[in-house]
Amino acid sequence: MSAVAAPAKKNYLTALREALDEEMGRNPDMVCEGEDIGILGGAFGVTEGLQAKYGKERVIDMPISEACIVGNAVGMALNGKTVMAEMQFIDFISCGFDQIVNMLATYYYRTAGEVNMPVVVRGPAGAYGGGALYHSQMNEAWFCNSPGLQVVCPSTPYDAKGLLKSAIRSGNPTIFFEIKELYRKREIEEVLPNEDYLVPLGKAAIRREGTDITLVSYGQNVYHCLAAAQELQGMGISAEVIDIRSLVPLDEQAIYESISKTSRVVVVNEAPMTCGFAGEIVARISQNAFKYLDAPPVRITRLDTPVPWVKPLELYVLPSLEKIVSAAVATVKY
Amino acid sequence: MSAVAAPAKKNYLTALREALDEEMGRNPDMVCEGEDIGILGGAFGVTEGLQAKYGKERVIDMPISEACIVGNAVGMALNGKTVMAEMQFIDFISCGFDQIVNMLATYYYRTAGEVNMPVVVRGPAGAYGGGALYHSQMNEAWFCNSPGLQVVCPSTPYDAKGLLKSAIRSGNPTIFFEIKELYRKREIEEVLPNEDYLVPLGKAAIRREGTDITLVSYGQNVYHCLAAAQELQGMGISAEVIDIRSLVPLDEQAIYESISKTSRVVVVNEAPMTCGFAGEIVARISQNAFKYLDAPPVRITRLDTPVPWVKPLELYVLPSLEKIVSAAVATVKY
Amino acid sequence: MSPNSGTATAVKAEAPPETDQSRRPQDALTKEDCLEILKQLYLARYFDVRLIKEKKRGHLRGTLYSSHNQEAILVGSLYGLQPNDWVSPIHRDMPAFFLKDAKFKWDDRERMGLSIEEVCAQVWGKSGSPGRARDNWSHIGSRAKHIIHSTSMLAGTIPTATGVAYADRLNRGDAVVVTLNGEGSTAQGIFHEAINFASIHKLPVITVIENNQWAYGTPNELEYALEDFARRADGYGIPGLIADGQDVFDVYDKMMWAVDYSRAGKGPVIIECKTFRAYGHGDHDDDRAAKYRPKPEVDEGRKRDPIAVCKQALIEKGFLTPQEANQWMAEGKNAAEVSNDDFPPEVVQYLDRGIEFAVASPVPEPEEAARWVFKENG
Amino acid sequence: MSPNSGTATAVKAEAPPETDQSRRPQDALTKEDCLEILKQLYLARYFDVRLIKEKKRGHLRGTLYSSHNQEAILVGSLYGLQPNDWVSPIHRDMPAFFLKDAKFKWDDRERMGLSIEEVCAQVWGKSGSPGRARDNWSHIGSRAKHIIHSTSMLAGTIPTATGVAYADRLNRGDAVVVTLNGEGSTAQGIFHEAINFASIHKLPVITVIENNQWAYGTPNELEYALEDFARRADGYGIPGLIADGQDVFDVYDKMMWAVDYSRAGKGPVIIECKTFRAYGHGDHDDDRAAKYRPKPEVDEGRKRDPIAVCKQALIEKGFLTPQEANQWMAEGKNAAEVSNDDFPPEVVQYLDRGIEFAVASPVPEPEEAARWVFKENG
Ligand SMILES: Cc1ncc(C[n+]2csc(CCOP(=O)(O)OP(=O)(O)O)c2C)c(N)n1
Ligand SMILES: Cc1ncc(C[n+]2csc(CCOP(=O)(O)OP(=O)(O)O)c2C)c(N)n1
Ligand SMILES: [Mg+2]
Ligand SMILES: [Mg+2]
Repeated sequence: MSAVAAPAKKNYLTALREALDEEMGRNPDMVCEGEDIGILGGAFGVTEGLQAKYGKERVIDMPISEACIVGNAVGMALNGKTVMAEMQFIDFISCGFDQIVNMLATYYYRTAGEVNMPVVVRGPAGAYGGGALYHSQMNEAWFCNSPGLQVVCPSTPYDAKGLLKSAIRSGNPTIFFEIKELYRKREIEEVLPNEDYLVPLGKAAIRREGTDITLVSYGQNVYHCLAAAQELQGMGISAEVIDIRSLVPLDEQAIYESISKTSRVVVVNEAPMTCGFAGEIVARISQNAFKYLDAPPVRITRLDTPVPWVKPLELYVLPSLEKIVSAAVATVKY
Repeated sequence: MSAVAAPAKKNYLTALREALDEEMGRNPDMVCEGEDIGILGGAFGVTEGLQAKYGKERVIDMPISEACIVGNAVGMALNGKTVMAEMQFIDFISCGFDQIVNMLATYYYRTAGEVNMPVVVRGPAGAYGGGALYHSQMNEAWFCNSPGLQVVCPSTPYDAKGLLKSAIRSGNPTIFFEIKELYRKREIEEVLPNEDYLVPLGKAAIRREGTDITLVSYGQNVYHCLAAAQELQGMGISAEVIDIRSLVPLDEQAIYESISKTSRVVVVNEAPMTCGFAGEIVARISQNAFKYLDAPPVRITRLDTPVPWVKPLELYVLPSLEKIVSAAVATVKY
Repeated sequence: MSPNSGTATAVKAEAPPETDQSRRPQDALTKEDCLEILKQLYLARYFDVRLIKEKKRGHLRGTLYSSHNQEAILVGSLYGLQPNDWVSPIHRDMPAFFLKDAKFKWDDRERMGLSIEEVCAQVWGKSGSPGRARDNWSHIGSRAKHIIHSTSMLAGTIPTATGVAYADRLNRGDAVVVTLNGEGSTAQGIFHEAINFASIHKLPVITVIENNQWAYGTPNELEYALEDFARRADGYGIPGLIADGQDVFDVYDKMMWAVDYSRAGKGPVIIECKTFRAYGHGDHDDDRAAKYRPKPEVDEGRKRDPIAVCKQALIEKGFLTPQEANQWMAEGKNAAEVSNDDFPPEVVQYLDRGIEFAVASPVPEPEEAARWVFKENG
Repeated sequence: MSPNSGTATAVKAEAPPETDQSRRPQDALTKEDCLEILKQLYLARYFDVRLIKEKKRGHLRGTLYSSHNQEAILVGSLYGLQPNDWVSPIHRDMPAFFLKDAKFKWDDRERMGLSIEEVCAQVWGKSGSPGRARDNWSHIGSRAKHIIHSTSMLAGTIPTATGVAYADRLNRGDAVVVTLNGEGSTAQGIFHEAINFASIHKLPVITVIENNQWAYGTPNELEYALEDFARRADGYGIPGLIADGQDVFDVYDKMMWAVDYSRAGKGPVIIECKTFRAYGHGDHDDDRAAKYRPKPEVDEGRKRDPIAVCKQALIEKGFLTPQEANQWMAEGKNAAEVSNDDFPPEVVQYLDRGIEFAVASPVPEPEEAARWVFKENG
């Protein structure tokens, strides 16, 4: 009944769109390219309105050629542009893989700092939506194992916007994993600042404080961890939840500090287990925070299978509240 | 001066060639394809003589099209063939990446067991030879993180032959990493059995027994570990050296058993650290052999950089005898 | 050039056939064939509208990529194939799975091609599907029935097709391999690599390009510099034919020419079929598609319904009377406007049978998800 | 087709030019230009033979991919470019790095293009190289000098070229981008994707195909179904020209036509230059190459040495006397047979200067290896 309307909450997708819009606005040398991003406004609408606002030259509807999308971005960056390259689904990034790992990731290194690559390759990722093998992937580990790439995965609208802007301005190539199941998720909508803001890369967020065990995660699984922490609380276990937000660079200190308090850790992500980023976190913890550990560090990840289609099968292979809770309980009991 | 000549020792490359030759001989449904594998006999000569023996139809000189090399193998496998597909350098596998992770790796899963893929993608890999960014890669982690692929990396002529044969006959798709610096290395030549033999996948080899610390490795770094063990012995430290040989499937038990004895471990590989297979081994050890550990498990890997060209730079980023020894000493002292 | 020149030789492609009215393959089709072809068009259309309705009723998950208005391409491409020929459909070609080598009658239980039960079980996500519903929607296939398993990665199965063809040649078989593709997918690198390889070795791979003028929200002119996607063939020195994708008999004619050419060992062929996508890219896209494709363009593109065009041809061939042609009036109608009475009863019954099976088929057990990553007992 | 049709329009490519003897670009070249061109051929050749000798003496690591017998393609492609134009060389094009926009004189220290010092520092693996010898051999380039950094992945820099061209258009520049490629690399998927994109947007990207008849150990007929790689252009509706790769002036003519066409906004062009690889694929391959390429084939392929062909043309143009032509006789000779006396002294001195610098330049410090993974102080 107040005269001043409450500021509107915004969803994760809107936050991303605003980030792109604002960066395109502030940087006339920025270009967006991808399949169906202009006339259509993107398969999910992340780029909706951009072509009308910034023109067809700066918002390019590309042919179905992921390798060329990346390669063309490399060339534009070499010639002074900042580029957002959309993968319609992050699963299709494998079609542009060579250009990413061998050109984009290495250009700065190969030229001994002459040519940096301000290119953000972003796209919808993640399972739990019934997308099956080719519309559910979290393939971030491939890129974490390819030196020269930043790898980012936000879980909230605020972070989505602030991290995307940071990635675009960082001047480094970034693979930006958007969680499509969060794009329009009502429960996580939030009010965003009116003014320009950044969320720094390489800085984790403590989503919930706790003393008995640390749950480390990112993306969609942060919410599984938060729900698990809630349930663990009912069992008298106080869990701290860390959202790492950016994988490369990684905020290791935040993790070690938490473990110095809790002495126990479960790492959760929805990528395949072997050589996934959960394993990387476990390895770093074991190597660098060994003295704090009172129990083996545990990972809860996707099984080492593709993501199957039908619901019971999909859920079977993915991390869940139940799996996290039981791992946490076992770890605390260890 | 004896009338019976000593059986000739064979190098790693010859062992591979014999494996291909024998498998082509025993299986008329086997086909080899790759760039320059026929007329030339392969960039390194692994396929030398095969086209003359088995004909141009079964030993195919492919255009420079890695994606088609893999995709064509998938189609041949679907239609009943067993295929060896050579990447001229394993670095170029990124050009065929999508076909590997999304077609080859998943076919059996997607068809619920109707169609398996007896396809071995093999090629020369590894650094230390001055090959620079695109002729030095060890990118095995990408494939370990892509469920459905076996990943193998032999370090001796005997294993090279026996593992390649096992991979070909396994009926599963395999990415087979050959260490090109070992191809013609004199010191590791050995006499191979005259009769057909296999080395099973998923079975590690203890290359040296020891009691104070376990060194786990594969490929070229096995020799760094053996040299380090030698040096450690002089310092009164008894190191056990495990060559895992196959990454997927992995012989975890062999590692845990050794650690149950030594309580200390250093894992060595020449791939980039983050999300590499050394981290995977460390993560599994931490999770499953935690109770045995008296010191943090340590990895010695390539730095998270590309492989630079000139020698001092190349060596700076790679594992070395010195780095392993000092890590082992620190671990033992912990 | 070299004495070591391998198996291939570099020659100019045979010129595509003139439209020689006196020896069109379609003229050899019997009345029975022609009526069967019409029925198959009904069948493809009915499959589509029925699934749209089932989804509206909440019975289905997954996206529907409608083949409405493009059925002549499916039926015309497949009708003349032999059972040992291979087919590789993609997302918009769902009816191709049960219409494969359809000459051998879709209602004959002994025929090749997947059964309607299997296809419906896939759509419903049930264990009766050939892939036990592990992958979604159109992502099925069958080695036994010579259908290459469809996948998401556009053009990604064209090298599968070359490999199948190469293996068949090694086996001294005479199969041809027909791949179906949207025009958008021709921009993929793998399209180039595979067609290049096929042309070097003169593999019997026939690439059908369904040019429905849009790739999702991207029009032809942003996909390719030329108007006719058949011209992609010119870069490989292989024949590139253009068919009227609304006319099942024209598609059939071009395909039969290509099949003869390919089966004779002369090499691959590309056939562009001109058509128009009836709805949005998928059913999720219908509303947005209405914005990027104004109604007049859509009306124009859908003017020549393949069922109506087929009927007209049958009347001209003397195989159908105007009264018979009016018996079932599916043409020109959207899912919302059409009813079962617009289709021959056997078409409705056929699909009923499939759906009944699908509904009754159990959902796979969760534990199955961990199976078949690697060969078992291998 | 659609009202939302984007920036591109689909039209037929302009037909390649007839060989119109009355208006050849080469006829506008002055005597000075022509003698400079000959000198550049010497320079490219000398660079090659000298490096072979240096390597034989154990001074170099890395593989030598000889450009011997293919120099007319490099010189002819680059001679007429503007300084703001871009060039993208590959493994066999080492001289292109210092010959870029060579009209502006390779011995002028203010010119664009890399200096011979920088190029030699790269070959010697020293810190004076533009990339501080982090990547090997030909893998250098320069943003400032508009040379796209070469890489291993064949055809992998063609999309770099499209991106450079696209950005230049956004900047309202008028640069053209010339990429040099072996014919083997045209089989790569990325070749297709990038040329397709360039043709849709009519980007000024000129793709030179150096058809030296072999890709490593694979002959033309196993790489492509047609004889002329220029025909790849037909699939994109862009001009595909063929040049005599032994004749620097013919290459120049075709390139100048392409440059005018591309700079005028008409789109990309492909130029196939017919040539023959003189030795093995790399210096490691010479012995094996002798097996897969019998001597008569090699002799035939090397019959028309580009230096000799150029001299003959200069004599015909009246710019050179037969005596002058015989002054330095590098043509037809291998590294082992040739001496410094077969080259103009300024050519030898130029390279001496580069090698001197390279030898004196320090090897980078090991710690540098950890730098420049990510932007520093960024
Ligand atoms: C490699 C790859 N990139 C992107 C996509 C996403 N995608 C699915 S369908 C489609 C449009 C396909 O257009 P077209 O090939 O013309 O077929 P149509 O849908 O018109 O039948 C796109 C971009 C994909 N499936 N695969
Ligand atoms: C993507 C990729 N695959 C394979 C190779 C290995 N390779 C290097 S050069 C070469 C042959 C190149 O032939 P061509 O393009 O004709 O150039 P040429 O060497 O004849 O000048 C090959 C296969 C590579 N560099 N990149
Ligand atoms: Mg289409
Ligand atoms: Mg060549």
